[in-house]
Amino acid sequence: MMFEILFFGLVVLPLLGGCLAFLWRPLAVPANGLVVVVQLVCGFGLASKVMAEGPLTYEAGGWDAPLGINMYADGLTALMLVMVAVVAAAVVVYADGAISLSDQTMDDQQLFWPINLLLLASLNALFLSGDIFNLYVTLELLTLSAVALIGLVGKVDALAAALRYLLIAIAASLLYLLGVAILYSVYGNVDWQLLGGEFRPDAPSLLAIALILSGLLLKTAVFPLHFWLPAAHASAPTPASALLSALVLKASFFIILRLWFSVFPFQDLRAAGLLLTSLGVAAILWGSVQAIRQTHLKLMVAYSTVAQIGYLFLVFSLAGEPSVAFDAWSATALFAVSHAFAKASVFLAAGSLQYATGSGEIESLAGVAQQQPVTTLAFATAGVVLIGLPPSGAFIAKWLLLGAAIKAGQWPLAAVILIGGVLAAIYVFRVVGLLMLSDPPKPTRPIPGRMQYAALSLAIMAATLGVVTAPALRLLGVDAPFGRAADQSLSVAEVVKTFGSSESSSKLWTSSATDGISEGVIEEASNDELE
Amino acid sequence: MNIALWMLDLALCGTLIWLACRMLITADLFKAIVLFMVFGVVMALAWARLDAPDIALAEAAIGAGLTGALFLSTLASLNKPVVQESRETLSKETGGGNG
Amino acid sequence: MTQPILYALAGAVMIGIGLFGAMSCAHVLRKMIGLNIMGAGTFLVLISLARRTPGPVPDPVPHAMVLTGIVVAVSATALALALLRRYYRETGRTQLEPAGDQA
Amino acid sequence: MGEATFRFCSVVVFATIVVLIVGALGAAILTLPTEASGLKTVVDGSLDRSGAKNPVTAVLLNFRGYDTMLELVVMLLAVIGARALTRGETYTPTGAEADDIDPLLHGFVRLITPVMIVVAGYLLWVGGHAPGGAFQAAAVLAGLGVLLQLSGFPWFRHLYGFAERSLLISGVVAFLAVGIGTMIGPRSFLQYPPALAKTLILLIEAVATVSIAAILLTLYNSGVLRFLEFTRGEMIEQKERPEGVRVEKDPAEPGAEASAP
Repeated sequence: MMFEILFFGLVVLPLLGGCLAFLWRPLAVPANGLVVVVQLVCGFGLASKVMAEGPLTYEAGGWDAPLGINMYADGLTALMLVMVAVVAAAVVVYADGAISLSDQTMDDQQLFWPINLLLLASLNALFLSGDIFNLYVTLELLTLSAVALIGLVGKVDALAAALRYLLIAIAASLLYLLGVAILYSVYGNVDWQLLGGEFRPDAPSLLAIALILSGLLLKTAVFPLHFWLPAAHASAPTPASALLSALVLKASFFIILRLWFSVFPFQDLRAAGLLLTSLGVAAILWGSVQAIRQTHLKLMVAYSTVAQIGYLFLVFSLAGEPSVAFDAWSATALFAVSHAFAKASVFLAAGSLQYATGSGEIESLAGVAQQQPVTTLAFATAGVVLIGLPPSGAFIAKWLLLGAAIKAGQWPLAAVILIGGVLAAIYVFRVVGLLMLSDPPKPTRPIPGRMQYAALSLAIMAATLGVVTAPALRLLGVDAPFGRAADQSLSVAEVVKTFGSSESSSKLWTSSATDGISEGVIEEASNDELE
Repeated sequence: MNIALWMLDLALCGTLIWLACRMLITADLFKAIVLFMVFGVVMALAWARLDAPDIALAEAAIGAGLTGALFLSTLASLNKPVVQESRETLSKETGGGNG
Repeated sequence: MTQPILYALAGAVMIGIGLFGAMSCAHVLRKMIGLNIMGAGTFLVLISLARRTPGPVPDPVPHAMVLTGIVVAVSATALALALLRRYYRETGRTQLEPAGDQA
Repeated sequence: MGEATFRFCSVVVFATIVVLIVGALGAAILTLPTEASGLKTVVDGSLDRSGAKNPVTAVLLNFRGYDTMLELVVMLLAVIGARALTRGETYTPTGAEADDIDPLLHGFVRLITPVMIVVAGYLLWVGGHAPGGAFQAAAVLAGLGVLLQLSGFPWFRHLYGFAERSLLISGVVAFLAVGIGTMIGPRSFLQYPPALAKTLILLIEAVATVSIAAILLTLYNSGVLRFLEFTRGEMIEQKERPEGVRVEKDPAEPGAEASAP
């Protein structure tokens, strides 16, 4: 019954809001505000519900799998939904400011609002889905909304990037669908939990794994399939860039993570896991080096995304070692959330700086800090998270990954994690250093406060995510693919000890939950006040 | 097994593959789109052979008809020169994107 | 070889042809034709494998999936073509630059 | 490396990928058992409670109705996306006035219009127990719309604005409304009471038919006026957009140099 209300708030309401926002323009902004607040409440509500009662299922349509479509929520799902809710709240506040700046109220700018709501609905539906064909539909939904958002600008480079992204995404979806078709013809159902119970590593199943993975890897833009990403993410309107980098990429990665550990026999796929991890390593190194070489701010941030996506793929070889599997897996989920907050914040701040200076070039940012202290602070704080300094969530995640790599004897991975941090420091501090220069700066255009503080609040949340690590890890332990291993895992126990004992962690959890909600309310209030 | 039906199935499959190749090879995009619409009709026959009448109807209407119409109207708009500047050289390549 | 397997193999070949076309053709319109062929091949594999039922009536679930897939395909095609038209209007080009790392 | 060499190499790489995929797919298909019934028995077992006698309709609108609803959202998104891109282009009036219409064509259209509407209605109705349903009916209706446009009925172009947008979203909204209706009470989203299932399915399908037809027509429309010009051999000068309308309106977009290599 409870899940029903959450499903309504997370999927039905955003869909309805999207339709109404498209129908009648005056409804667009209030609908977005309402959905964002409801999402925050439902996201944290689902997390506490999952934490208290374990995984939840819901039959959409009232027919149990395999006939119907099951919705499923465990700790990982709940964490992802919280991630969507928080990032979306900040982006909506920011977008309201950004759209108010555009000198004309043309419809195509206003179309951001309905598309945004449909994008959020498809993200929530994707994370909740327990059915691999339903996942295909939500993936398509996500792709079309992302492409529509990129294309909103109507500038040449954005159009080319959107077109390329769409072509690649269609091919990727078809590869995924082909894999689903094969799995259905072998097992006669498309529910991933049922599939996980009966999976056999025979030839058709292995081919299906290969097809599904190649489709999803294309969508996740892991090196060397990242070629479409930088132009698409850099040329999109800034709120869209933030959504794409922070959330949309995580969606296809979430499916990989889910299928790999809950359906595919990953212990028998060590070679494939090693391959995925090497792609991740290459992504970290290549993306970081490219980010250092960029002269355009948003392109630099986009290449940073290419690099950070790489960290998510280290888990596939680390999890081959059972003793560190849970550490690596939960660290990866945590890293995804941390990166979502930080990257959304960096993109929002970069967009503001670009508007303020009137140029997207990094060189033109010299000395902007004096006039744009809040945005500079947001950029610097979120940049520090990208590097992985404490007490950010990225620090804990990298620390867990590092420990896992050392314990598993995979030293090269440990080295890569450290090198990636150093490279990130180079590209972040290059920009921050320029911003802080005391040159007599050229005048900048004023930025609305809601744009500045949306970026800053996300950055602060990213930077302090480490404080709520213990509850987050406990949440992830709910129905984790390795059993309820949270308490058995040494490193995680250590983290829990460091950042709050297990008795106080639940207290910590509830307080963090209310923090998140009140934050949303504040953002909503600032949203209202400006109308 | 009925030999005639087997021959029909083989012919359908062969035609589909042949049409798919032709569409990508033929230099004239207009011809390629017409072939695409024919391909949709043959697909509808294949669906009927596979006892999928619902899909046969949908394919004939949406797959062949509407997608084909979309392609044709797009091709038409691509054959119009861009007004702002003379880009004759570029608009010529709309005629054939050799496979 | 049975009738469903024949069609499934034809579908596999069509997937290959479509994918090759989508990757190697330069004109975006032809890439879209390739992707549509690939989609048709995928649907053919799905439906022919659903025809392996013993009786005269096939498994209806893949049929519903393919109906969904056809509609999704036409939506994606329409959006891609709208993008292409706009791209052409802005640039006069019908091909995308090869994507590479920007240095 | 020369351009030709590069092209040759990439074609070789593509061909290798494709041959690998097709080969593996063919091999996998050949190893599958030649008989499998999938979910057919499960569907047959629940068919009498689904409100539809056609198993495909039962799956599409009842067992997996949630998928179908999301699919309508996919179509809606394509419309919104295409609309954002073609704004200012699609609905520029061209010279097709009422007097332009060929009287013979006019008569034909008058004749065929009711026939196509009846066919669409029949397909919609018959979908409950035989092949047919909302998508097929909608495709027929959309075909009728295309015909009306091509034959130059000018009033068709005036269906734009609030009314049109309501048509576009009505399919999704009908699904959502029924879903919310079933959620109030002990049932879950889109879980029809067996006694009402047939009525609700028909209701959703009827609304969805009109909505899908409108969506398909709008999707087709994003280039139709140019198509008209093309087929008539006219070269009507494209109305030039006022300069600067689309330029520099988003503060946060990167400059044109953003993606320059």
